[in-house]
Amino acid sequence: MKPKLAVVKMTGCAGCQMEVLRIEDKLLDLTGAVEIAYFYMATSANRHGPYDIVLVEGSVSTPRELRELKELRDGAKLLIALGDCACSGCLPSIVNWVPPEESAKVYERFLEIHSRKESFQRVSPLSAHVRVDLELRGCPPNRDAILEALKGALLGIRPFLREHPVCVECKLKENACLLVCEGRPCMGPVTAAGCGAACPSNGRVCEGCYGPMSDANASSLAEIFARRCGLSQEDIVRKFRKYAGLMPAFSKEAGGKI
Amino acid sequence: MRLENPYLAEECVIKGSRRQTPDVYTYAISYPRGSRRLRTPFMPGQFIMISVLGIGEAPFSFSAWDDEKAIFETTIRTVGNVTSAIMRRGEGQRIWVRGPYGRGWPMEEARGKDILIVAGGIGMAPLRPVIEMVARNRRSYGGLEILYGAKTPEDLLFADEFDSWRSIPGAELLLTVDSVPRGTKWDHGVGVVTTLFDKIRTEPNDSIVMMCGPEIMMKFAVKGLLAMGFRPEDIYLSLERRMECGVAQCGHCQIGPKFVCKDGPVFPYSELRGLPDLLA
Amino acid sequence: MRGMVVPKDSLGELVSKLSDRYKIFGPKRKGTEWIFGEVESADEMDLRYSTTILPPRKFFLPTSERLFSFRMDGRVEEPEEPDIPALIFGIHSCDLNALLLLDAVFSSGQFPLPSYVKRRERTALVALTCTEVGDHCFCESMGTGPSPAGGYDVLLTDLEGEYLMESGSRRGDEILALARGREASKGDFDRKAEAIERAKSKFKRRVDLRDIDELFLKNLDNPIWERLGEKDLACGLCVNSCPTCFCFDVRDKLDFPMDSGVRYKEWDACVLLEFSQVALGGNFRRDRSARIRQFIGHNLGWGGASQFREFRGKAKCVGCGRCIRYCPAGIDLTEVLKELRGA
Amino acid sequence: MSEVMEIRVDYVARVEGQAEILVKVVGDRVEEAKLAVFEPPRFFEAFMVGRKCGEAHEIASRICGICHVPHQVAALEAVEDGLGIEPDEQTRALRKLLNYANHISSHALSVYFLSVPDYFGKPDVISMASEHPDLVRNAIRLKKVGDDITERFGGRAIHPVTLVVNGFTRIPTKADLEWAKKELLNVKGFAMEGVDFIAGLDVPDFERKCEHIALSQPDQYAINEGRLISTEGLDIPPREYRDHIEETHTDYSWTKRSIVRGRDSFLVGPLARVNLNFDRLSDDAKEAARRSGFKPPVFNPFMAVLARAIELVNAIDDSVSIIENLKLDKGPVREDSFEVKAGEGFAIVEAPRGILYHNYAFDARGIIQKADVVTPTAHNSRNIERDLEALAPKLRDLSPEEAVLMCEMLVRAYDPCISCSVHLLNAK
Ligand SMILES: Cc1cc2nc3c(=O)[nH]c(=O)nc-3n(C[C@H](O)[C@H](O)[C@H](O)COP(=O)(O)OP(=O)(O)OC[C@H]3O[C@@H](n4cnc5c(N)ncnc54)[C@H](O)[C@@H]3O)c2cc1C
Ligand code: SF4
Ligand code: SF4
Ligand code: SF4
Repeated sequence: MKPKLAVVKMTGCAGCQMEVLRIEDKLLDLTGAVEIAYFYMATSANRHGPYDIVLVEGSVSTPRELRELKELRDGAKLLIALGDCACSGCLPSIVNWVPPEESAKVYERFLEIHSRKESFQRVSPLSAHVRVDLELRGCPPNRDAILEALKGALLGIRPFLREHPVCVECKLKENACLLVCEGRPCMGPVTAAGCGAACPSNGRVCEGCYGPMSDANASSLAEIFARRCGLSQEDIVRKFRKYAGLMPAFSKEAGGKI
Repeated sequence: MRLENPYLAEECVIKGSRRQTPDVYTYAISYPRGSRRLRTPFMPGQFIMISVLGIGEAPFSFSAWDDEKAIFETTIRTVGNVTSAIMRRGEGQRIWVRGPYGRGWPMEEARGKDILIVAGGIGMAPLRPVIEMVARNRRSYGGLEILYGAKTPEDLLFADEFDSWRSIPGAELLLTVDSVPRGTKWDHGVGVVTTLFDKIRTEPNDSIVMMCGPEIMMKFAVKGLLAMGFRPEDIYLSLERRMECGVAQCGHCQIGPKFVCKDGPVFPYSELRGLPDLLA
Repeated sequence: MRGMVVPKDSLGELVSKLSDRYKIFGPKRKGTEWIFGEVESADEMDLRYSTTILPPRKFFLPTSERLFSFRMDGRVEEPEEPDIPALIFGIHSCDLNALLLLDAVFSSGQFPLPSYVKRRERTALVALTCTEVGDHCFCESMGTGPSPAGGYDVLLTDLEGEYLMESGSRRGDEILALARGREASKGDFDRKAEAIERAKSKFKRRVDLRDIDELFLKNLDNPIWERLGEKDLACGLCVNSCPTCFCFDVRDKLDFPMDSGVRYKEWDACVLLEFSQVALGGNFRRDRSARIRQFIGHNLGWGGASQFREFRGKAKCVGCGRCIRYCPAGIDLTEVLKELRGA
Repeated sequence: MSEVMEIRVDYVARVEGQAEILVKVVGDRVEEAKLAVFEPPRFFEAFMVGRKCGEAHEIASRICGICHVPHQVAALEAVEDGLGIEPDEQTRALRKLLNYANHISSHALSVYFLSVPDYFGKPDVISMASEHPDLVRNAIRLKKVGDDITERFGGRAIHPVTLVVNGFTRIPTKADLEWAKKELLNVKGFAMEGVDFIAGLDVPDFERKCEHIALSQPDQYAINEGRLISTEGLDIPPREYRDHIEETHTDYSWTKRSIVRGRDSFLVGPLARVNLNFDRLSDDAKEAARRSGFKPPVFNPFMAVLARAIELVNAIDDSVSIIENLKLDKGPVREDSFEVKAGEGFAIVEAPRGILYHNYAFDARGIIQKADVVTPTAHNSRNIERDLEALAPKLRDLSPEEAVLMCEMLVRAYDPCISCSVHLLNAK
């Protein structure tokens, strides 16, 4: 029997699911190997769980999602965090540093709505609540990595994902280093690869959207930002409190735990 | 001249597997008779690269072989991608093999000398052919003393062969485990392998030590043996390092100027002393 | 010794003649830096370049390279022969010597790598004597420059207004035959020697290699490694830009729908955490300090050169200075060496 | 005795995001007609405060993984407006090209992946593949062209990276442009046939007159710039948006809902755009529209699917003409190569689903003090309910399944983008 695949959305922008749809040319091959049992954005034929392979996009930000996540985990052979929101909270994790009163102002009658639709006004990665078998980083993760993860799931192996820094891919593309040659504050040295050094290859500093690499030396880079790129302390905090400020490897430079 | 691609492996067939411990199996693998490279004589302590196409490749030692039947055995602990893919492949299925590579145990140097074997856990696998070679060529070697330790009695490899090892003339087998689960019968030592050291009868002069196990175990064992008077050049260790090529190109297994794949995996301690990233 | 002297402005003509036979690669501008890239004419090249981002090893050991492809039924197919003959124009002495070290790893010994051997055979090398010296260069100390002693097909030396062209091989003779110029005289070789001497006087960095292997092995526990480990970003810029670093990974990749795939190799770097990782998370160089020690130690000390007996250089490092130029953390192996010597 | 009909769709499939539909008709009276969004809010406007204005577009991009480009363009234009930067022709042309690429990808997805399966009684596009292989293959190709252009010009297909304040960090090469033109022309034929194909579908017969609002420019089809106009005579520049359009809350939905001050809810998106800017469509798009019998103004919301098909043709044509007129004489800029100063800026951009409003105020260091974003789905959400209300009485004649499907089809015709809609801030 084909393993059942579910693509589930929590608090996120659907970009990761769009990236899943971007494996379109392999999608038909994929349906030969797995049964797409749940994928609300793409189909109205959605079956009840449990599912074997679960891809979860988005972070956890409501009690309803937390309940759903635990249920999915219980039934899943493989729970894969799809993208930064699920792995680290992504950009919306910045809200965790905003006092709840401030974010409540977004809704005039917040409490009234709250009684029916609850929100933690905080986001947290899946791993804060359940065991996650594989994390596909990136905002969004590259479709190749998604395919590798699915192949790995079918073969019963751990796929090769690039946990080394963006600089490796950047150098293999023979880019002139923006940090060293131009003194620009590039997050490449502390950011996990996988994007193919998308930003530096396009003349732009890495903003860190793949989160910390396996051995991120955030304090050294922060020091380089201050010394070589002339960044203020506030700017440095903003750099690290961005896609993955909640991650332990960045939390000090992101202005401390919250 | 057409150069041979050293990374091309030969197709071999799994003939059978025996369970050693809950996560270790010994596989009998037959190689093609007309094999290009696999027919080169194997030496105990050498290794081969085994791969499952589409999954990857990894280094493993021989634990036995039979040139007549064109079969060898390898004893593998299931720990990751390649090893679990091998485990999932049943009898009659294909795997890909290249080698043998590296410098094995000093069987020549050991001729006429006493042999002391010190093994920990899966480290017994590359030492098993030494025992067999001594048994087959009994008169070429002196005494044979085997010290073997594992986590629990269940984790000892080749337990079904212990009696035949003991029956090798002049051979001694001393066992120890870190702990014994309740209800298990066990009349041997309890403690790390070095706790067996005061029972060693092998004299430091005119003997060769062959050791394989976790690096931390080897560190303390070497210390103990040196203190007992064994000479650094007589203590041989088999090292494990990350290997991607097996042919001294990928660089992963380097220890200072040494390539474990080419200069080892077996080294006399005298060659290793003072090198970086060793004996954790 | 055979040599010719050609006017500088005849280079364009030579390159265009050569391009009939060879695919030509030369130093080109990329932003503030340079790369070796394909060129159609001489004026695309900048022969006054300092160093390229990636060293010429990228031509012989591509960043990612297929070892073979396979089908799940066991059929295996080797990659085709490497492409048409190539010529690398303007390779510096350090980079040329680096290729000689790589030869010792990949084309001699028990298991030569066929793709490497073929690419080396088919690629002509037109080397360049360095008459200018970069801020980070120290090839002189390493015995690898500023002018190569051999290993080239043709060696160009800038004699202001003209080039001295020397041949170092049969292929070099053929290339010289295409050039328009005059036979070189003793005076021309003297001018070359002077140019080299002038260049030598310009080095800002020198390293002292006496008893270098012992020095490193004696200093495995020197606190400097801890300190470097704190600064080190483990970003791999040093290794990936190094002309002699040769480490790689081997991986399998299956195509969907998983009935065929490739086994390929890709550059790897000892300063990365994953490099020494083994099953169940074991790692022989978990700390950055151990990894930066490996990089510097392997390049300067503990027998980086003696590992490959065929290689006659003084160390694995050829003194091109790329790892210094590109390190965001400012780690400088020449300074480390000085510190180890207590200077 | 009055008959009660209730429709509950507790998770609408084949739309972006999480929403439910609740309809209740008692006798002749529609008691409830709700689109309730349970997609959690993400408080973008709250956490954008304190960030640098040069980051606004990068952050805004994450409001929506489908219409990331228009979010980026709107944020960039608003920030530039506040900084007093007037971007050059080339930058504006490239942004328009990228926004069109986004429309192509999003429309192809909406029309063929999300809406069309309903007309064939299928749950999704994949299950249509065996019976309609060419249609599915072509639809995938069409979507891919949009994604691929974004990837090649933007550095990444989703959340592209080359767009920055006052320019691009990478300028496409001539070869990129030629490639893009070829790709676009490759799918032109299918886009044209697509109009006929959609026109041939059995679209529900339903009409409800309401105000349609879109951007408009005199000389071109407006998607990135222009004035806001409507079928009821609205005609304002972006900075006057808040004077005319207000938002309200409900207790059952995370999405805020817009109305024109003093009037009612309104419709934005492809139907509004084609209705209001019909004359500025490309010749082929106009021709295809006429052939399909589309006579503006059309007030059947289900016809938005056809409007999308028409816009696909226009997007391809207009993109090609942008490419042909691009001179590429301006080089790349860095992400931080502009001078900051205090200011406030406004912008309105047409996302595939309709107008998108961005407004930022920042201090002298360029740190954002206020952010206000209103998305197409927020604009449409009240109107969807008004349509449901009008549709509800007709549903009684249908079987329960058909009635549910009809509601879902209506919602899908709006192609709501729900993630977008749930982080609204009333600027105060
Ligand atoms: C000379 C030598 C002899 C060995 N002999 C045996 C043996 O007889 N029996 C046995 O069970 N194990 C042996 N090992 C260890 C065995 O190689 C690893 O357990 C195996 O590589 C794990 O591979 P995996 O794919 O299952 O693990 P994963 O963790 O999935 O590893 C993936 C890849 O990492 C590399 N890798 C991981 N661990 C190691 C390692 N320890 N050594 C080298 N490369 C590694 C391999 O390239 C492997 O393909 C030996 C290792 C060496 C170096
Ligand atoms: S990780 Fe990025 S692309 Fe994925 S849902 Fe989150 S914001 Fe969207
Ligand atoms: S540009 Fe950034 S990613 Fe690239 S090498 Fe430099 S620091 Fe690393
Ligand atoms: S370079 Fe950095 S910011 Fe850009 S895509 Fe890669 S990880 Fe993300």
